[in-house]
Amino acid sequence: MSADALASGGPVSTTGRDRRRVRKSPVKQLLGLAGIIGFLGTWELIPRLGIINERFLPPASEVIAALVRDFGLTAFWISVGETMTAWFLGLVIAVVLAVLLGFIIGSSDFLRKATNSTVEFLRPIPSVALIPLAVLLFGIKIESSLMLITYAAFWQVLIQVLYGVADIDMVANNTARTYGLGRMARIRYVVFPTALPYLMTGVRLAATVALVLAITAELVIGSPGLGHEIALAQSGGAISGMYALVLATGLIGVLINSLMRLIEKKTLSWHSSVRSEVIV
Amino acid sequence: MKILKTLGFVLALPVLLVLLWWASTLGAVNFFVPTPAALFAKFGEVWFGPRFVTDVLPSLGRLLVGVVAAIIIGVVGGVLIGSVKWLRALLEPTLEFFRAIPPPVLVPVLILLMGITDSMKVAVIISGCVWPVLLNTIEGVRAVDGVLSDSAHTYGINGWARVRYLVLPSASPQIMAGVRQSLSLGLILMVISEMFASSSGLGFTIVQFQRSFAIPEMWSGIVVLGLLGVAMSFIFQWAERNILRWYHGQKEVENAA
Amino acid sequence: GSGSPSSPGGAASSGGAAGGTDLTKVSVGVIPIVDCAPIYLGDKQGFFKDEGLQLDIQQATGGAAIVPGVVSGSFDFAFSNLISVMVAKDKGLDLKFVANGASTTGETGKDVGGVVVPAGSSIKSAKDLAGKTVSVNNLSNIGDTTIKSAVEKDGGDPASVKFVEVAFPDAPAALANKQVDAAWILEPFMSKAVADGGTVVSWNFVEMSPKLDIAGYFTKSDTVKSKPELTQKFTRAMNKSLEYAQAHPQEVRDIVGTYTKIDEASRSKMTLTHWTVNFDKDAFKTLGDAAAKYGTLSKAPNAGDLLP
Amino acid sequence: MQPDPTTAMLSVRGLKKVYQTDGGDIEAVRNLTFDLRAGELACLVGPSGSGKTTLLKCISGLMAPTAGEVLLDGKRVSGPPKKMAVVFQEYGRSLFPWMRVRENVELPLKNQGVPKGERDKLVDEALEAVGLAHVPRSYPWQLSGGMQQRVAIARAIAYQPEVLLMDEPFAAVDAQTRADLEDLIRTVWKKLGITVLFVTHDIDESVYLGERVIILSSSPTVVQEDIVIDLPVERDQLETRSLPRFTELRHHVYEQIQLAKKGHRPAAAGTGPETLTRS
Amino acid sequence: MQPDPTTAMLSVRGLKKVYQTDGGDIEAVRNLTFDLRAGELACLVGPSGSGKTTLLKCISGLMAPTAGEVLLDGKRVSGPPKKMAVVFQEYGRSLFPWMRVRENVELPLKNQGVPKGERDKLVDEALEAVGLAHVPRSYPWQLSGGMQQRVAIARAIAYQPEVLLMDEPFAAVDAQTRADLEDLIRTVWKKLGITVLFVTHDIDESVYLGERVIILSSSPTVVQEDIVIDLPVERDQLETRSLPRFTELRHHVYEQIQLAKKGHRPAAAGTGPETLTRS
Ligand SMILES: Nc1ncnc2c1ncn2[C@@H]1O[C@H](COP(=O)(O)OP(=O)(O)OP(=O)(O)O)[C@@H](O)[C@H]1O
Ligand SMILES: Nc1ncnc2c1ncn2[C@@H]1O[C@H](COP(=O)(O)OP(=O)(O)OP(=O)(O)O)[C@@H](O)[C@H]1O
Ligand SMILES: [Mg+2]
Ligand SMILES: [Mg+2]
Repeated sequence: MSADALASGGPVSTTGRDRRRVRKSPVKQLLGLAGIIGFLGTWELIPRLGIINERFLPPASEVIAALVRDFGLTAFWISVGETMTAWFLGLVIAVVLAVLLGFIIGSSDFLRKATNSTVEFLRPIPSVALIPLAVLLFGIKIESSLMLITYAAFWQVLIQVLYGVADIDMVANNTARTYGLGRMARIRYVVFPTALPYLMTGVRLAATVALVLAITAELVIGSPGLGHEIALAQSGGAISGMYALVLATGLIGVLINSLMRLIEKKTLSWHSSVRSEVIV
Repeated sequence: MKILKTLGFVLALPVLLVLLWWASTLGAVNFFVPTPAALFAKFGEVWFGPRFVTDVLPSLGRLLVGVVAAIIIGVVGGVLIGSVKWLRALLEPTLEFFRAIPPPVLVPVLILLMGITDSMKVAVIISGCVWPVLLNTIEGVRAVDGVLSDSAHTYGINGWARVRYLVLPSASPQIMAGVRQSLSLGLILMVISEMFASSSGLGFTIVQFQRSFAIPEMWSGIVVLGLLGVAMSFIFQWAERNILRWYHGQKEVENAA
Repeated sequence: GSGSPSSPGGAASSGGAAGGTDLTKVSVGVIPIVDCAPIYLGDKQGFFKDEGLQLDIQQATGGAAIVPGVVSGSFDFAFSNLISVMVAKDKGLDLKFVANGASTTGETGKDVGGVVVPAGSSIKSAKDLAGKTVSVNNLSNIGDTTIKSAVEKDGGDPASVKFVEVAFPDAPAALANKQVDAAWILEPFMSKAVADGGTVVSWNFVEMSPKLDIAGYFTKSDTVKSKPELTQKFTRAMNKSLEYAQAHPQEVRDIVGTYTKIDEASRSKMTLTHWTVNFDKDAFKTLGDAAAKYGTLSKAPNAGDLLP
Repeated sequence: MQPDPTTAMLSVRGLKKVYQTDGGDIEAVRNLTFDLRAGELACLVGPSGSGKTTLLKCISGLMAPTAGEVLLDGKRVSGPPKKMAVVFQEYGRSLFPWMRVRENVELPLKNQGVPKGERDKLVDEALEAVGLAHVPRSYPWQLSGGMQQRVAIARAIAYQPEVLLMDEPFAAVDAQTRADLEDLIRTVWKKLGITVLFVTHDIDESVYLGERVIILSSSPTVVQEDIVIDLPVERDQLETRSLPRFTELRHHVYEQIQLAKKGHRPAAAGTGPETLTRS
Repeated sequence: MQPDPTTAMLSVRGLKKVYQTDGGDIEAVRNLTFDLRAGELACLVGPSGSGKTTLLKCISGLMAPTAGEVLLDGKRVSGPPKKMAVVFQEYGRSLFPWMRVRENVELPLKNQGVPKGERDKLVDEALEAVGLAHVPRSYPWQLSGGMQQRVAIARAIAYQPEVLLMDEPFAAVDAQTRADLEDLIRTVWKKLGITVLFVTHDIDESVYLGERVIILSSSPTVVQEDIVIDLPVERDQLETRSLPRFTELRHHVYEQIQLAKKGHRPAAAGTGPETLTRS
């Protein structure tokens, strides 16, 4: 009778599960696509139904057409390249600084307390308020953007790292201590992996903040890049062109996020947030 | 004694930095970097007057509404998105899309949709503050301990009870990390929201000072922002201590000695 | 440091040489708007090379970066509207104009900017703006100063006008959606707003003075003193460019297409800025007095200090 | 004896579970088939890593089996069933660290809408029974390992389930407390007439506690043997354990586990409990 | 017999530990004094919540005692000492989830700068000894409870400590594996001549394993009794356990624990191990 159950129920359900497993990730991407299409559809309808005048908010299709046109222009890709360079450099500087400082401050109660008020004071200072200073120091070159990007992204990562460092499991940490792991070794083998999920969220937040700031800096200061192009389009009254560039910005954001997710999957496969996706 | 010690921790580094700043402005005079004295002189003059009522308070009101709304949206959305896998798959790319759009570009669209109103400014604040809370909540919800989650399941703790008793508390350390990020982002966005289509407000005033080269005044505004940040953060840390008492207790078990 | 390392003397003598090796590099901060067309045209025509200058035109997107850019030496010269420079001077930055930049056409009904109201508005003339919400691109600047003066001249109460900041590109939408009662708009957006059915109720520049200069090229007073030759060369080339631009409107409409994204149709329809070499001192004084009167400046500026 | 699904409270039929990992598939459970009648108290023993926890997770509907099925009261289990309580092996992680001991025990009842008065009574009784009446306001992480485990047990008992699954619930408590808890489980079982499946590594315990002992083979797992424990229903720590029959059964189970560890597997998968002939 | 600090490897003197909590102070350990000579293997038994884990944490320098002190090799312990390995009761949380089994075992050695070749040998041997040679590339959370616990044990053994503290290390493994691990600990102890303090709830185990059994009273804790186990050094699971002396000792320990549970406390705090007179 048990053999019966195996013969009838077993293989069928096994293959059923297998098929689901194989199709899992394309389904996920399709769903994501559906979400985007839903959003674009809504956008298309708002001006088409006259909720907002088409001249002020062109329908999605028109903007996408403009974007496709942009794709054919080298100038567009140069701008993208400039923005991405500023983004990448700014992000890397911010992450490196924040991780270093975060681990140093986070692993000492004294430093944590002593820096708290200063950190909280500096954090809410808007990058835009630093524009005169940035221009004064660096002119309207990429360094100005870098300074603003780094400043904004730095805090995102720092705070996440501080929280992550505070989250270590005492049993794990004690184990490491009794096995004679010194401060540096514990940071490397215990604190860092514990803080990693927090850090990844921080980097993900910072990656977008850096992008936003890269664009904003170009927009307000005028250093070359997509933001500058947006400003040009805006001041030239090229509404569809402007939204096409905004769309491009958003797409870069989506791209960056997928990249981050990929890195996260590789580095955090042991973590229960990622684990729960893989198993069962 | 304990209060003195806390005060020492709060003030030591800032005092040190101000001294450093003072020392560095002794020799060279830079138009864009005022001396501490000039700044403090302007500080009282600029902010302790009618401006406090006409500019600072309304801005703070919008900030508060924006941040609270962002937290609510972030937590509710995060719990939903974090626990429903297909929803996450459906929405993630779109959310990432919106996240990448700089608020200054978003403002004109929001003006179109909502007009030049306070709610538009609140919307700008929400549009930026919601992300840290949302992302952290999603991550926190995804990271609920497997054994704990199983326990809840077997005791029939599902739906709302599960959220209330398992998911929210378990994700709360991470949610708090997000909220803390949001608070300072909120201040930044408050300034950004007042950079456009505005005629009053704390952020507007600072930008106005900047444009009219009233440099010490501008820096004094930045100091106001910083102080607000510190105040908000201290209130927040106090609240967090209470909400996460179990968590800190657990973490500090060994410090109890 | 300043951006001109090579000797200015050598450059002066080599006049029209096209070699370019011994040209003095000059960086100029501009804003990508129609008003800046002359410098692009002049560069293209070689007026600057003729003076031994190698132009490096840098686009700052808004005014925010211009003055700090000049102060820090990133720009040798830069373009800005008069009030911004007056304000900076008022606050203690020692700046000086070296060339005119843009002026009003002086013709009511055909200027580069004005206050537009939507079709069917109860606002008929400047004095009706009292108590209404009017958008300008920047507060405490040339827009609200000239509008207040226009309202006052027309018999209204300038203090009761409520100004809000809306960027020029967004102003037509704000106007159409009734988010403001009136909008101060410049070309090319003004033509669009008028085409939408808007009416211009005040030509604020002309109403202040038909000879009003709006913007100019400036630098640090230091530069004027320490590098007089460089300044003179720039001024000469710039003046030539202004005259050329004024004389060749079609070339202006064309070159605007290279550094802005204003489309062909708008470019051909828009009213062009008026360019002239000399600053009108009287108009300058009127503007400065008005700015002081409405609180934008602490005191009326001295034209002699600021103008070349 | 053929298992009869109609009278069985819990039926495990042809259960198979394969874990998929990066390093290839791990067949934790190959083919398990057995039944528990309503009101039966069975102990489950087997080598470490033989899939006992896996089995319990499948029974409680927390994990879908790769093949086969679990029937509870004739209905296929697809999610956690009502009125089933599970005490997990990782007791430390199964308590809510943000709730005090009392709240932890109370939560499932509160969630069920049990009125306050009755709830308080149940919680107090359960805490009393596991010897923790004095720490209701402590947080779990302020307790010793054994105390945490007892909180988890108290929570399960207070819940008054119809089916109780326990995964090595007494691993962290001392011998004396363990004996008390063993008696507690038997008392609760008799009083409420519930069905209990109890995983243990202690052979003495399995014989003392169970009405039946199911022995699993080592992984990949099948039922090695299924023995009825024909000891009197009223058991006493000293008396029962000194019965010759107890020693006999104990010995038998021990030998079977030895066999299981050595990799011996039964000719046919066990289909029902067999009574060990008295020697 | 007076304890002699000069020959003692580990001295616990007047140890007191009070936990401060919101709900008031909890006196976990009142006054503990005992010595372990170098190379001694002592078992520590006591009721659940009597402060065994607390004591181990104080000895390993993870927690500062409220009063009293711990001396290791004559030096006062203020932080985790070198060459001491601890197996924690919460084995599940003491393994690093981001490392594979092998890496978990290897980490302390790597950190000590043990060269690769030797490290590999030690790790392989340790995994082999606990019966986990087949899963080096699994993550801890892919293992059963008992397997996780064995990884923690393997890590401690591979580390080759001079002092080994173990907190109920065999709680989650089956009887057979447990017997094997008991023998493993004795083998390692004899081979390396290390000092071992072993917390267990299993009375049989404490007598079988130890050269000495220290019995704690219930909380607030003092030493209830300290017995020398005068069984032959070579022990065998079947033979030793069937010795009459084994039963005698076992009985004695059992009775003492019963007393401890009932709240009985010794007249004076124990000062050294006493040899139980043969009856
Ligand atoms: N999440 C998982 N991923 C991969 N393999 C797993 C997982 N969980 C368990 N296993 C494997 O399944 C087998 C059975 O595990 P299980 O936890 O059910 O054993 P157990 O009988 O409860 O053992 P113990 O008595 O030691 O707790 C083991 O070989 C284990 O390595
Ligand atoms: N962090 C803490 N805060 C407050 N009280 C604590 C804390 N840790 C332990 N205790 C208390 O100290 C006492 C002794 O705990 P300990 O963990 O040392 O016991 P144990 O002997 O290891 O028990 P078990 O055998 O159950 O593991 C218990 O009453 C416990 O409640
Ligand atoms: Mg198990
Ligand atoms: Mg313990």
